[in-house]
Amino acid sequence: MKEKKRHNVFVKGSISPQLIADSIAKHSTKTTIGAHDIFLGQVRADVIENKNVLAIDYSTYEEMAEEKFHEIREAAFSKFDLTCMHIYHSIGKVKAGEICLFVFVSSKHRASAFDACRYIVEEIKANVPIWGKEIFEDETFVWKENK
Amino acid sequence: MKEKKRHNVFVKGSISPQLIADSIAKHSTKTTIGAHDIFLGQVRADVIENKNVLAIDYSTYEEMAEEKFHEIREAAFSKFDLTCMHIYHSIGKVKAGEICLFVFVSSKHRASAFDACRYIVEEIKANVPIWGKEIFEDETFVWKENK
Amino acid sequence: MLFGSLADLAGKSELWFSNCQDIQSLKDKLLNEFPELRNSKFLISVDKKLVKDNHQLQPGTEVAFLPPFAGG
Amino acid sequence: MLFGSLADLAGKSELWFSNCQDIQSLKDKLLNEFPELRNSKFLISVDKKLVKDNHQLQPGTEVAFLPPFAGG
Repeated sequence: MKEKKRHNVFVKGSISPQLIADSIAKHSTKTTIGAHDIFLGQVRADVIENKNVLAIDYSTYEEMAEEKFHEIREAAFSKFDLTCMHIYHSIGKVKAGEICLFVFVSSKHRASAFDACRYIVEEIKANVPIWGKEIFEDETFVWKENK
Repeated sequence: MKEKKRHNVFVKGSISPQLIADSIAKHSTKTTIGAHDIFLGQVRADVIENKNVLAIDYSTYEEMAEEKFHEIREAAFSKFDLTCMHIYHSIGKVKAGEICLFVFVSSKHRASAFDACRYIVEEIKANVPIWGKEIFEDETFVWKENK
Repeated sequence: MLFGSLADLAGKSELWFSNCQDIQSLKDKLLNEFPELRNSKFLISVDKKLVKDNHQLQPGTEVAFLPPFAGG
Repeated sequence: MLFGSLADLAGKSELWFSNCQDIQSLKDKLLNEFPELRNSKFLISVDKKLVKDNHQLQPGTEVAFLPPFAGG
């Protein structure tokens, strides 16, 4: 429980490049790490029925999402040889071009970092209860659905 | 040639988290991007025959390395559906815990970014003429060899 | 509890139903009250775990209707 | 040209040899002058492309001896 509280997955609004830089910098004391793999999800200005997506408004079922993130984290540590791992996901409005997901995996050698990062991203997309409203210029919206 | 000159792969010394943050921030105007995959190589404080690695001193055969980087770049763009791609590699001394390689791949959907980033890292490790002297506390060293 | 597009369509996100022995009967009551949800895809969770229609319910249990996920 | 550990062992990184028709004869001359390189693994490039031992050489060609790579 301590471990979970220490690091909250959900971030209000977009994830800033500065948060990413700070996370990377913090790992310079962990000198058994040889490889980091970072996945960033960025909101696309998709065109849907001739209208441009301006932003996505994310919502979640927080208690269930936190349990799922915890399960994914545990599974990743048991499947792969990792030194550490961090996940951040936006909640609320994120504009097109901004970052909404930040998965950061570190390991001694590159294969585990690559395998784990991809596994985690696929798990999040498939199994974490997060929803996104794609908002257009005219303030109408559609609900996004992951593939 | 213009394309190659615009962006020099080699960076003197370590790659700073700030350079990584700045690279990420620059992509916010590219709103067709949905996924970024970033690989970072970090110098490990390995213990070799009871001595700690303090730093790696990288050297290269620059003209050949630049040709190889160019070939890797072209191959990645032809194999994968990418929006953009950047590679930075350190030259000279990089201390344990610091970043020596930064591969940054962006695409519309996540699969291409993951596939391409891994491909590029493996190609760099196998085919780019870069050498690294692992320097110990007592100033002795060994030459590193990629697996 | 209703989330995402389901909450939008129903106009509310929390509802109380009594006398539901299992998920199927709860689902019938929900779709009866909000016919606009009939064309929606969703999964169902009980106490934050995904379940099937025939899952038994106790009074006071938290049931959530979850439309397709869109995280990341 | 010698790089990495090879330059260290030979104590120099640039060398000129005359009368080398192919890579094999150049390699023989190099290892003769620097026997300390005999236990080293290396690849050979001509004009920045990797080649085999029997590759023919022209006078003035840039040949490089490349120990195992360690990039990244």
